[in-house]
Amino acid sequence: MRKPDLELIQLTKRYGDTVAVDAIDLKIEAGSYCCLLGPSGCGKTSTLRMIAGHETVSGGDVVFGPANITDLPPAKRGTAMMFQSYALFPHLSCIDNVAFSLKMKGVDRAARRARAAEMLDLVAMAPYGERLPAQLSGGQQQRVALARALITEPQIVLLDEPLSALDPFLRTRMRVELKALQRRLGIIFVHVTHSQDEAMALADLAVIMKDGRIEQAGSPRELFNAPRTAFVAKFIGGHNVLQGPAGAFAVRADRLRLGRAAASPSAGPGLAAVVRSVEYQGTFVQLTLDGGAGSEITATLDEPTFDATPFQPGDPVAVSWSEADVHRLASAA
Amino acid sequence: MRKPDLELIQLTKRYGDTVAVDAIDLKIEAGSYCCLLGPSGCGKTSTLRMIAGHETVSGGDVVFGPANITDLPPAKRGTAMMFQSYALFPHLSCIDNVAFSLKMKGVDRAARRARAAEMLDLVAMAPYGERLPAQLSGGQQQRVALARALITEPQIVLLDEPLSALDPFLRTRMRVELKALQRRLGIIFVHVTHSQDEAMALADLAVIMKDGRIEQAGSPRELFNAPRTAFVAKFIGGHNVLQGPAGAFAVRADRLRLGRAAASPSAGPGLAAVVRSVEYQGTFVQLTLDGGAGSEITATLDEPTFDATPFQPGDPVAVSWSEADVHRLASAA
Amino acid sequence: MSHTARPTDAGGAPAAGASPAAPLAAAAPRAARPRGRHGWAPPAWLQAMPMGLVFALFFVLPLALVVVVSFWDYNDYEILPSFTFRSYTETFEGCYDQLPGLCTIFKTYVTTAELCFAVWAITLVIGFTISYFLAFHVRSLTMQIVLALLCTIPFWTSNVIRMISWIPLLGRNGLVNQALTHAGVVDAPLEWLLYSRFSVILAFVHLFTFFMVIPIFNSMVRIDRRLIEAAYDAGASGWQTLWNVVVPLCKPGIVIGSIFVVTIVMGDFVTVGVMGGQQIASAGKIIETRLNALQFPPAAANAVILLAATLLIITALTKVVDIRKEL
Amino acid sequence: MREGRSPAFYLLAAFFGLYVLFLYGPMIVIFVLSFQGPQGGMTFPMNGASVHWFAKLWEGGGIVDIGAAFWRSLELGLVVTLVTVVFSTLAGLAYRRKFRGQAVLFYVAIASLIVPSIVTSLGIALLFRLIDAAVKAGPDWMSGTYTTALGLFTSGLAAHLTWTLPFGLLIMFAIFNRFDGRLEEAARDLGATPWQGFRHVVLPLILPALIGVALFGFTLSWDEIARSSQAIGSDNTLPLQLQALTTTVTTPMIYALGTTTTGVSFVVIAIALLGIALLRARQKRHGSDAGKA
Amino acid sequence: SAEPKVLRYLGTAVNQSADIAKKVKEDTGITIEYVAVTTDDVTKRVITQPNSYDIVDTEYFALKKLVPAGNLKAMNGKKIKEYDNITPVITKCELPDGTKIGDQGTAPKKVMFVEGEHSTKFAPGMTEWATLIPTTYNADTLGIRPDLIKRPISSWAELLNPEFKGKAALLNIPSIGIMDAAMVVEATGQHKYADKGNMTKAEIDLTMKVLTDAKKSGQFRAFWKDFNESVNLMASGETVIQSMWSPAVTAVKSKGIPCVFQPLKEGYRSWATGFAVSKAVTGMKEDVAYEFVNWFLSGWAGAYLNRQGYYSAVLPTAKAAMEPYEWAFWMEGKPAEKDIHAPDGTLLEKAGNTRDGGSFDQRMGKVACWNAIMDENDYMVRKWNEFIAA
Ligand SMILES: Nc1ncnc2c1ncn2[C@@H]1O[C@H](COP(=O)(O)OP(=O)(O)OP(=O)(O)O)[C@@H](O)[C@H]1O
Ligand SMILES: Nc1ncnc2c1ncn2[C@@H]1O[C@H](COP(=O)(O)OP(=O)(O)OP(=O)(O)O)[C@@H](O)[C@H]1O
Ligand SMILES: [Mg+2]
Ligand SMILES: [Mg+2]
Repeated sequence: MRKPDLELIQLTKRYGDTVAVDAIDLKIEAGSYCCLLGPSGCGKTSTLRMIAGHETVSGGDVVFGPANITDLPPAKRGTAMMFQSYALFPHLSCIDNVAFSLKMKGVDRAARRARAAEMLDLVAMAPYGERLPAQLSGGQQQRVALARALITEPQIVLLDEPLSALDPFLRTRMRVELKALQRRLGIIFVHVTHSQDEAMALADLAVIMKDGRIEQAGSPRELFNAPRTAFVAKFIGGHNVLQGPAGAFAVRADRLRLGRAAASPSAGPGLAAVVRSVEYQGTFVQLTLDGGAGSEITATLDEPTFDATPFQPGDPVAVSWSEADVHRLASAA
Repeated sequence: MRKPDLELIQLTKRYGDTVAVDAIDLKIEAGSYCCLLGPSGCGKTSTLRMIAGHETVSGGDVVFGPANITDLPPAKRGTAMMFQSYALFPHLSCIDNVAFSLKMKGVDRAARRARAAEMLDLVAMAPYGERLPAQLSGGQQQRVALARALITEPQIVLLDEPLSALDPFLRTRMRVELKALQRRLGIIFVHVTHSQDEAMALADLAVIMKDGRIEQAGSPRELFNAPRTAFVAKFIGGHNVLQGPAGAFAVRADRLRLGRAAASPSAGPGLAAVVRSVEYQGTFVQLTLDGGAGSEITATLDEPTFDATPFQPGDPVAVSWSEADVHRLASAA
Repeated sequence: MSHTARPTDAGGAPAAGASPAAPLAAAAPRAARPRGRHGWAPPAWLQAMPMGLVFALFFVLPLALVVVVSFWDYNDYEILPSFTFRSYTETFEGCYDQLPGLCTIFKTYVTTAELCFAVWAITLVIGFTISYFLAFHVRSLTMQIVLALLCTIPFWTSNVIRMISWIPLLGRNGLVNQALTHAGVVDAPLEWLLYSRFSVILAFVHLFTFFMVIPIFNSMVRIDRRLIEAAYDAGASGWQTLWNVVVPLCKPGIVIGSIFVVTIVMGDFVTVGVMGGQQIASAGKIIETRLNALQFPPAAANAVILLAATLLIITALTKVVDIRKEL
Repeated sequence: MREGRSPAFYLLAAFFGLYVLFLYGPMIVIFVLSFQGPQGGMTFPMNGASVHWFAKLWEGGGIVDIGAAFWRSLELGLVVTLVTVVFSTLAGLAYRRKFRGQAVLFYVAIASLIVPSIVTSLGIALLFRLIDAAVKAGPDWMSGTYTTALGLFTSGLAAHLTWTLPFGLLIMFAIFNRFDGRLEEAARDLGATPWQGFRHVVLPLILPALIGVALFGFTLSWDEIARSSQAIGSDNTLPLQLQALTTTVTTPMIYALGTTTTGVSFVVIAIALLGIALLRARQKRHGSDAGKA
Repeated sequence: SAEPKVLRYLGTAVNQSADIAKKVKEDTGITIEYVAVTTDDVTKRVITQPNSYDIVDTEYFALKKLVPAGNLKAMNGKKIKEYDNITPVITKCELPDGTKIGDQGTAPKKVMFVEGEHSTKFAPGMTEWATLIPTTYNADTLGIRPDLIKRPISSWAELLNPEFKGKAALLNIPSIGIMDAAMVVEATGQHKYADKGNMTKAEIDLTMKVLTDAKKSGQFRAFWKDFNESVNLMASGETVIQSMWSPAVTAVKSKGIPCVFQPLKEGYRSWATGFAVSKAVTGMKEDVAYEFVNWFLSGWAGAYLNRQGYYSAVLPTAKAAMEPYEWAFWMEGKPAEKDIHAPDGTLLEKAGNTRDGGSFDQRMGKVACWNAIMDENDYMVRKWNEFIAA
């Protein structure tokens, strides 16, 4: 039998006057990895909490396969959630925190501890099993929370910024583990993140939210190559949104060419700007340019190119791009 | 008069048997921006808390200019800290949280609220001034905590992962604001982060910690170009640590050349590997390679290069690099 | 704040049939949606039921009898079941005529209120300080329990016996007076140590400080230490932290402790009687005198008046802090 | 800061010490005076020192039955404690949500504190009189040997509960104040039933406070006089018995009794603490399983 | 017998003695279960919990309240062996030799008899239905500390003498306290009452004013209510003059503290207590109750009470149970031939001493009034609250 899809229908959450989630429609196919992205306060956590059943729904439905689960209690939904604030049980050691759901199922002590130890190992927390949460660092707590959510073998895993407090090493490693786990279990993961990297790496479906609404949903590559709005273009990163005669359009930051303003104008369209800041980023250098009238342009140069003409803040600069790199946008942000 | 430097001398923190911070020595010059990096649990928060005076010191000293401040109460140190867990006052609205320290100084209501409103504006939280912390999203809380720490105009600002819960937009923006603020005030910022980007962009002094010890400290560029140990090379990212006959050495991921294994071997040293995964990263593609014997190699290719020879997981691949890109390491991690 | 304490979302059940995509046959009809997401847990009213029943049977019902009796007439030796305001009018007799002088009942309530206020203020300060010590300076739970026990044990020696021992302690020839005269602080024994307002307040403080400590301590231990650190960090002095962070966060505890102390002192007559040498009037004492004279209706009426007066104070207190909303 | 205690600690500790001294002031007087000589009175000065009054107490010479009353009070106290803790916890949980009659129950609880105990007591007595009358008017098999429904565990228990429950409820408010509801959400999410969530998450977290409520409830019941006086039936509780006793005993024997009860309390507490300590030590040796059923 | 003979005995602890219970058990097999409560609670329990006791030991003056409440049932004189030998002090308010004594207040004779078993109306003269079978009675006066006063005291007026400011005490039962005050008022010649135990409203106002003035000027150290309080106040030196019970004075003296039960020229304020049966007592239980009362009047208990300084209700039986030297000391006012001991063995008086107040006749003959509940009781209680609030 085909596994069930998760569908949000006109899902809405209001806190008093604040509309946190505004009638969103979303279909997440069975067995896919969905990443929710969006600026702080756009309603990601609220959406997740409504799917998990921890927040009352102000309107709309959550449908899982054939069943409307909008009104089911959290334990009956087959969801497992990792909380943004971790919500570790302060009186239980790490291993007992992780083993909690197995204990609730009546799994005997030895078995559940063995299983929990495995999970802790997965998140590189094996040596800390007997510690209380208060005795852990922020990142360590986050990993325990992650392990606790994953042990339940649910039908939907909901992760609220599961890797934000981890160092890049660990983050990459956990990312791989998460993806592998999701593939193995073949279940739905919904993962809130701020990192495009993460979304790019993990998502089958990336959803970009803004002000409680879904701005664009699609595969990461789709989003990157065809941002529908200026907001998406900006958010997904690596794009400059510029105003042309035919409306707004986007150009990727790594497709911009910079030249000394005094030099001859290069081929193709372009504009004049002033270097505002230069950020050294390891393998490349990122320049923020002032395009006049408050418009800001980001250009990414690789190191040799930059070293060839090392711009300084304040330098005037000629920006140009080729027509092939221009991408028209639906509406300006 | 020259502003004072901050110096940590043999600073140690033990929790029972755990040594969280192990006799570190560090000098942060007046007016400089210091970033602490390191894997989860390496002692960053503990170090920060000792500087702030929230954690008792198990050994060593904290010296600020001419004064040994090891035993001073927090309020007397001239430090302001932003907590990893935010520690917002749950009974106060955002604006009152931010205005708290001014209130303590006896600034009158109108004045302190005006100033707090400015700070909230700085972190893009102006519309939320009257909300209670419980009514905010994770990222919003983080921003309020940041604003609260910055309003005090202290002599040292301590920030514990101040931007981790923010979207990239906001993060970049806050980053710029932080740097500008620090420059303007000319005081010491100590900023814990997991993001090399952040450290690269902000730090005058980047400190990489591991297991309670300092692995390497220096300017970001120094660290990137001359990692002293394999750990630093790995941690700072963008490097592959390989084992040569003369010991370990590092090669930057973007300096690797990949070719079809069948094709003729390219110039310079190299090895054979198998593609394990391919991650699409927007402007570039990151490949994880299996170098045999469990060694893992990361290679970064730009899109056109990748599109020219689009490797699939499982493909055998010939890896090569030029001798000029090899960087010898002090010790293996 | 916990989510569970939030009111069930007001918009919880919109006219959802309107949802264009309520497509699935299996989807439960909206009308059947249980209110909130607690349908699965025992309903709240059921949890409150045992306590409610105890009160209904053994307090509300008897109280109703008392209220009824307060409107009955009585003569020298029996209650006459006929409706009258006599008990009330007699209680307030002269209150209007004697203005601006105070009639007995007003005088009594003024005395009671003064006692109440003094006891409240003192127990609050002491109770708060003790709680603060226990919550923030005693590090282990075991030690906290041991110290709490230390404070409880004196109360296990019957109050009856403890009351008697105030005479040898505070009396004319008591320990304190002897110590004071020996030390040359006073040349004649202090009379006001016993059978005075001082001794009444002293005994109340002795008895009821712990009633403050328990709720305040319980609110205090729940305060996240990081908040205190954050306050110090913001340059707050100890006092400022206390006033701006600790006090607001344990307000519910303070209010609850205050309710305990205020209500008990308002209704007390035993302590006021014994320690005041039976010479100090209090709202409770009026009732006691009436009861001992077996005049039930006026006693009942006075009880009703006391109830009303105290409820007024409590309502005002809970207006300041709604302890039920702060859960 | 170096590891160690702050000056505030010593200041507060001193304050606490003074408070304890104040608490124990009367106890100390009782203790000292219980060693009065045989000719000694109930006040200072000491007239010799002896254990005469303890001997007298031991003989039980002529005084009302303290022993039986002690056990009755203990039993009643324990039952009251148990019921108070259970009912208050339940109600405390209920108050974290909304239910009808919330405000009414709250004010009734407060009222139960306010109405002078003696009035409540009389009311309960009247109620039970009505019950008695009803039973007696009933068929023979019911009223045959019936005397009264009043008793230690009927009207007495009820009277004590109207006193301890309001305290229990209000302290529960303090306990659940800002209790992190996300922990319960997490438990539910991990498949815990409401009972399991309570048993394994909420209960362990509030347990120390519940011990406090229990202690408090017991103390209230143990020392209760006014409410018991009219509603206890023919079997007096200890304080009632003592009160009656004090009206007739005018010798330091009453102090000897006080000293003895305090001594017993201390011993009981010491044993309990020791037991807990031993249990903990054992648990540590055998590996802990926090939260195990 | 099949069922054990048990009686639940409600009263104050002062009147409940383990010795008596032991002796009853020996003599009759009846088990006495004492329900010991305070004075106030005795009356309250009679009213509110008639089912919680079988036999109650209470005071005559309370009967004006208790009898109309209908919770007691009158005792049949025919079943009381010594019914006719009950002292005329109680039944007729006269000494055995026929001398009339003061009957102001609620003299027992006014409330002792009713017309029938369940009647709630008092009969004017003797009938065969008694509300309360007397057990003991006495006459109260002022107790003083001669060592601290150092001068003779002979009048009730001294109670409010400013000389004793802050060192006087009053009984905190309004209806009795006011009578002590009335004794003072009469002694100082401010007013002559028709009946100190049944004042008019004007008389109440007057008396209360006297009391209030005294209170405001700090005359009183404290008011006492229980036996032990009165003893402690005197023994600790908190007060030097106060109205007292005779055994309380004895208790102070037994600690080696000088204390005198001072006869005064205006006379005594008297009181009496006795047994009543709850209306819930029927059948076998009732028989047991009668058996107990009969035993109580048969001598041993009377002697026991006499030895504590009370007077027993049936004097001839008590006399038979006492040593002649004891009788002579306690009842005839003669110097003690031998040391006088209390029932529990404590030494009360050395040989050669005489009892304060003299013989039975001298004492009871000088009774001025009886503890009472007035017709204007309600008014009086309100005034008392006013007095406390002043
Ligand atoms: N109260 C404590 N008791 C025992 N160990 C502790 C305590 N607090 C922290 N530790 C341990 O000390 C080490 C350092 O902790 P710290 O919080 O400084 O790490 P961190 O570098 O801030 O990590 P993260 O990036 O995850 O926040 C960790 O291994 C942690 O488990
Ligand atoms: N309890 C509440 N009362 C009122 N408003 C709330 C409450 N909780 C959240 N909000 C508001 O709802 C909006 C969405 O919040 P949500 O937590 O879903 O954001 P988010 O997308 O998770 O943000 P972040 O990335 O910062 O965690 C925010 O503007 C927030 O301020
Ligand atoms: Mg969120
Ligand atoms: Mg940290």
